[in-house]
Amino acid sequence: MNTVIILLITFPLVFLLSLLFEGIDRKVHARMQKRIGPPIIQPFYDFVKLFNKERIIPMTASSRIFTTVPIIAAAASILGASIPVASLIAGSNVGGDLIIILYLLTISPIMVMIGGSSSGNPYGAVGFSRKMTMLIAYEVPMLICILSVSVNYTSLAYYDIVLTQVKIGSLLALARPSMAAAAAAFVLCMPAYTETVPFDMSEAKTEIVHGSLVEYGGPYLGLVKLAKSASNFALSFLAVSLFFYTPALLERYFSPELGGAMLLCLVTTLIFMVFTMTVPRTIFARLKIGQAFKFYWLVPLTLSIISVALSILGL
Amino acid sequence: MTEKFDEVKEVKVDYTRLRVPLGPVHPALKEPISLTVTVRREEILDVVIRLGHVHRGIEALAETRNLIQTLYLVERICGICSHSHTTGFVQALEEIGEIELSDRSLHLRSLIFELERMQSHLFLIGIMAYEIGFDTLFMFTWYEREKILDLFEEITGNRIHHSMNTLGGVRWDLSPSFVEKVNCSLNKIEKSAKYIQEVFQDKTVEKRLCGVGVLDYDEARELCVVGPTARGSGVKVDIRKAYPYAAYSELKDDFSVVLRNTADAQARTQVRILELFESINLIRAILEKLPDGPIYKESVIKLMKKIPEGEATSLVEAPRGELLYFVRTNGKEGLWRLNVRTPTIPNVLGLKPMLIGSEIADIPVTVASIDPCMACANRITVVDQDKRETIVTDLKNLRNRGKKQ
Amino acid sequence: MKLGNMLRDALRALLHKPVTVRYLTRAGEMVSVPERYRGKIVYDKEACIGCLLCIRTCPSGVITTTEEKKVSFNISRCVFCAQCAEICPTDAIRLGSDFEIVTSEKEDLIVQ
Amino acid sequence: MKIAARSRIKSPWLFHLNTGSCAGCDIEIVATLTPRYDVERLGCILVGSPRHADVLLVTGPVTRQMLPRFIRVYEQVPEPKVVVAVGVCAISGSPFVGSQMIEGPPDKIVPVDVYVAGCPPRPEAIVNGIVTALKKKFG
Ligand code: SF4
Ligand code: SF4
Ligand code: SF4
Ligand code: SF4
Ligand code: SF4
Ligand code: SF4
Ligand code: SF4
Ligand code: SF4
Repeated sequence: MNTVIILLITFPLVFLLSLLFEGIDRKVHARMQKRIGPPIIQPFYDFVKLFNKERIIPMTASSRIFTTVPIIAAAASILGASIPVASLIAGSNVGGDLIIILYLLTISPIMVMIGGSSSGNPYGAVGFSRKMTMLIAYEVPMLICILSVSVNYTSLAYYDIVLTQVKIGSLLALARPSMAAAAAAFVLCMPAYTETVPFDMSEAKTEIVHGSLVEYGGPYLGLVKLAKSASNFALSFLAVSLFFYTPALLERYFSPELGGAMLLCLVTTLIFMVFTMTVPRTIFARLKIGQAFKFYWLVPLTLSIISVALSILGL
Repeated sequence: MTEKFDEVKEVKVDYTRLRVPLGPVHPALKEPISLTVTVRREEILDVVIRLGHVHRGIEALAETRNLIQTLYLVERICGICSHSHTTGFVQALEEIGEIELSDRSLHLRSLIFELERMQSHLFLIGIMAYEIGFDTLFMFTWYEREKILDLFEEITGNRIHHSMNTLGGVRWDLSPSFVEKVNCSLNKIEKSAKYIQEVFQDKTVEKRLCGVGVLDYDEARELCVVGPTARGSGVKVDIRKAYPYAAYSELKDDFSVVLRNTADAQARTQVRILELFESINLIRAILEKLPDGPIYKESVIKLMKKIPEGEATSLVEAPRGELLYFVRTNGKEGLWRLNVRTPTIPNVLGLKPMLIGSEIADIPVTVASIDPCMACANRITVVDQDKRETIVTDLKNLRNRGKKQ
Repeated sequence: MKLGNMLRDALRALLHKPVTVRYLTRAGEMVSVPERYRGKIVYDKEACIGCLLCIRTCPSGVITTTEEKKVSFNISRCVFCAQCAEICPTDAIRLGSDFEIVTSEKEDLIVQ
Repeated sequence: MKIAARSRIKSPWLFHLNTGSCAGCDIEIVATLTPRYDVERLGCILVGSPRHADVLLVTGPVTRQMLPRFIRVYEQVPEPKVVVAVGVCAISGSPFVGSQMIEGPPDKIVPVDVYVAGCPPRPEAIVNGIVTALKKKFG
């Protein structure tokens, strides 16, 4: 029962944190473009406003699917983000392992995809096919690199892997070449997971008018956006705690069970997110779907396979 | 709760062959144009282009106004090359009325012309960046563009509609302190133009532009495309060289025609970027040579009275290519007929061969690369379309409307 | 490397002050309007001699006569070309520097 | 419902509709996004679908071709919505008044909250117009 309570606490926490992180992301993005940018709490305003808007369900849409899908997407993403956060707070494994987290995070793009195509808008259909392609492109390397981690540490439990870093007193990504490759593959998959430039072709505004989101408005759009920022946060957090768990480095001075560890982890997540999501989104152009696909099968996939091979060799 | 959605309903959602209506309201197209694109997955099978959403009946309106009113009306054919339109128009009038212009006013006309060309090219380069999802570059180029708009605002008093031309000259003079300012801004703009040129050679940018929207030399010749679109396909057309107007006959050694042979979106963008440098050179030359003298003749009312019945055509090289004005005056301060052939019309024709066979992701880039600003193109194309419509449907309605106004 | 340039510039922009003019969000920060700017019309009724030249040249029918042989301007139709100011023999019309012509009532847009 | 009203003022999403303008006003609207003016500091973003929008920026005198589309886009914007007419074309149709092809001005067709005069208005004036409209509607 304890785990349920912790999850209940982390749920709103994750909700707030992911919106806050999105605000910071937008601010930094604007500053890199020489602009002032929106206030950091802008995502909260957006969310509240969207919830107070009219609910429109297009006539062409199948309304039941159209309306339930955003709720599932948001819930799954937040839950996916809550599990690692809750595990760190509780200091034990809360609800399952890495595969479950990844599975939860994959639900949200699939749901949005279904919702978009149920809207009956042709742009939604194009968005569907693009998202499908991308899903295949990044899901495979992502899973393989998780596999590589599990081969190495013979565990898929999230908290065990985090603790390993404390035990060896080093960051996982630096511990072995196999893990470095896994970390690189994971990081490269992140922008595609959350559909940010240069891999946002499934929601490209100038090409297919936000793709799957084209018919969504009001609260539904708010939920979809929330799902997106939650998985954004979840992935950064996951990447940081799995591969770059900074408290491990300070373990000598600092007990990792402290709330301080959590804070440290969040700060690293923030910096990490800025460098892996915000900066690429600022300095790259959007790729075409074919180019992105090729990229994913060429670089992250190779990296993840190398990583598995190395971990089997024990490197 | 429910919603009218008549047009999309008729689209059959079918995953192998899908008709995607693009526009008239579409975020990639700042102005209305309607492309109905038939696609199979991502590949484009067919394109139907439909224009006319911005048809405002300017040519007919011009026939009801006097010459000086028409001057400001043609300026509002379009906001991006307003100076080209007024130049085309007053040149035709000046030919009919045999009005001689002072050298200074001709030079000032060319000066604004080149500033406008730079403004327009920077505008398009920014839009290209925006289409490929490169927001930062869009922000940077448009920030540079503000510098030119500031110059416009200081010299003429408005950022977009400069109203620089008037019958028999120009309206605002350039004091030495302005010359200084223009020079100063030019240096800054040159620096950033170099920077933009570098960024456009970047790998991710090139990936999106190279080989996209190819219009080869023969097709370009056949479709009579003009301006940077033609020059990107290696066709050497430039009215400034071929039929010099304003001060260009004196400046013809100060610039060269930029040509590219790859004929894709990247070539067209390159042409525009390089033309920025040509324009900078031209402006420097103009400022150096700027002769003294008056900037306009006499009151426009007097001049307007002097213009006899007659007709003339004039050609100018607008930022997007050849712009033709045909003017027939009625000798009573008004017009019998005004006809404009704008660069976007021939260029839009080039879209179809460019688009067929490419991907959905390429549509915005290709469309943007010919720089279609529909404001002017819409007037002419709709003529026939409109006649068809009116004859079939509501001629009576049209007449009634005419009476009402 | 060109991408390096972009990265460098983006990071440099992060450290520098943004170029945005905080118009409306910071009191007192205004944008400058150049001397020749063609803004809202300023009409000097005293100077007007009622020659109606301005009406003849105005491209969009902004100007109408009033009972007292003067003119009145309906800014909601004005394209700010300054032709009226140019033609007026007594300089009774001037295009001022007011560019914030924002209103919810069209009646506010009449200058007499 | 103070929070709701405040968040509406703080997060206006713009949809820009050209109903036959000369592009002058349109490029000035796009210019408001650029670093010099940066409407995003007021929470505005330019969205691509009218379903996401709160503020409809109308430019141009509404040509006959655009009339049905204009109405449709207006209907697609979910309530509560604000309409801002940008440019004199969108206020009175000038300088195209008298043309047979003009069905506007927009306020003949839909209720307009705020008019921004200018040909084109400076970007600052457009920003000012958006802010005024929001204050009027929700403030
Ligand atoms: S296209 Fe038709 S309505 Fe428009 S100006 Fe020409 S003749 Fe008149
Ligand atoms: S109609 Fe005009 S543009 Fe077309 S081919 Fe003939 S001359 Fe060229
Ligand atoms: S006026 Fe029209 S029909 Fe005649 S040659 Fe030119 S384009 Fe062809
Ligand atoms: S070519 Fe484009 S910019 Fe030039 S007048 Fe036509 S619409 Fe305007
Ligand atoms: S051919 Fe077309 S453009 Fe020429 S007069 Fe007839 S309707 Fe007008
Ligand atoms: S500025 Fe131009 S449009 Fe305005 S009143 Fe004067 S002449 Fe008319
Ligand atoms: S031109 Fe000047 S003097 Fe004559 S009516 Fe107009 S404002 Fe009065
Ligand atoms: S108000 Fe002026 S700039 Fe704006 S669309 Fe109308 S004519 Fe063009």
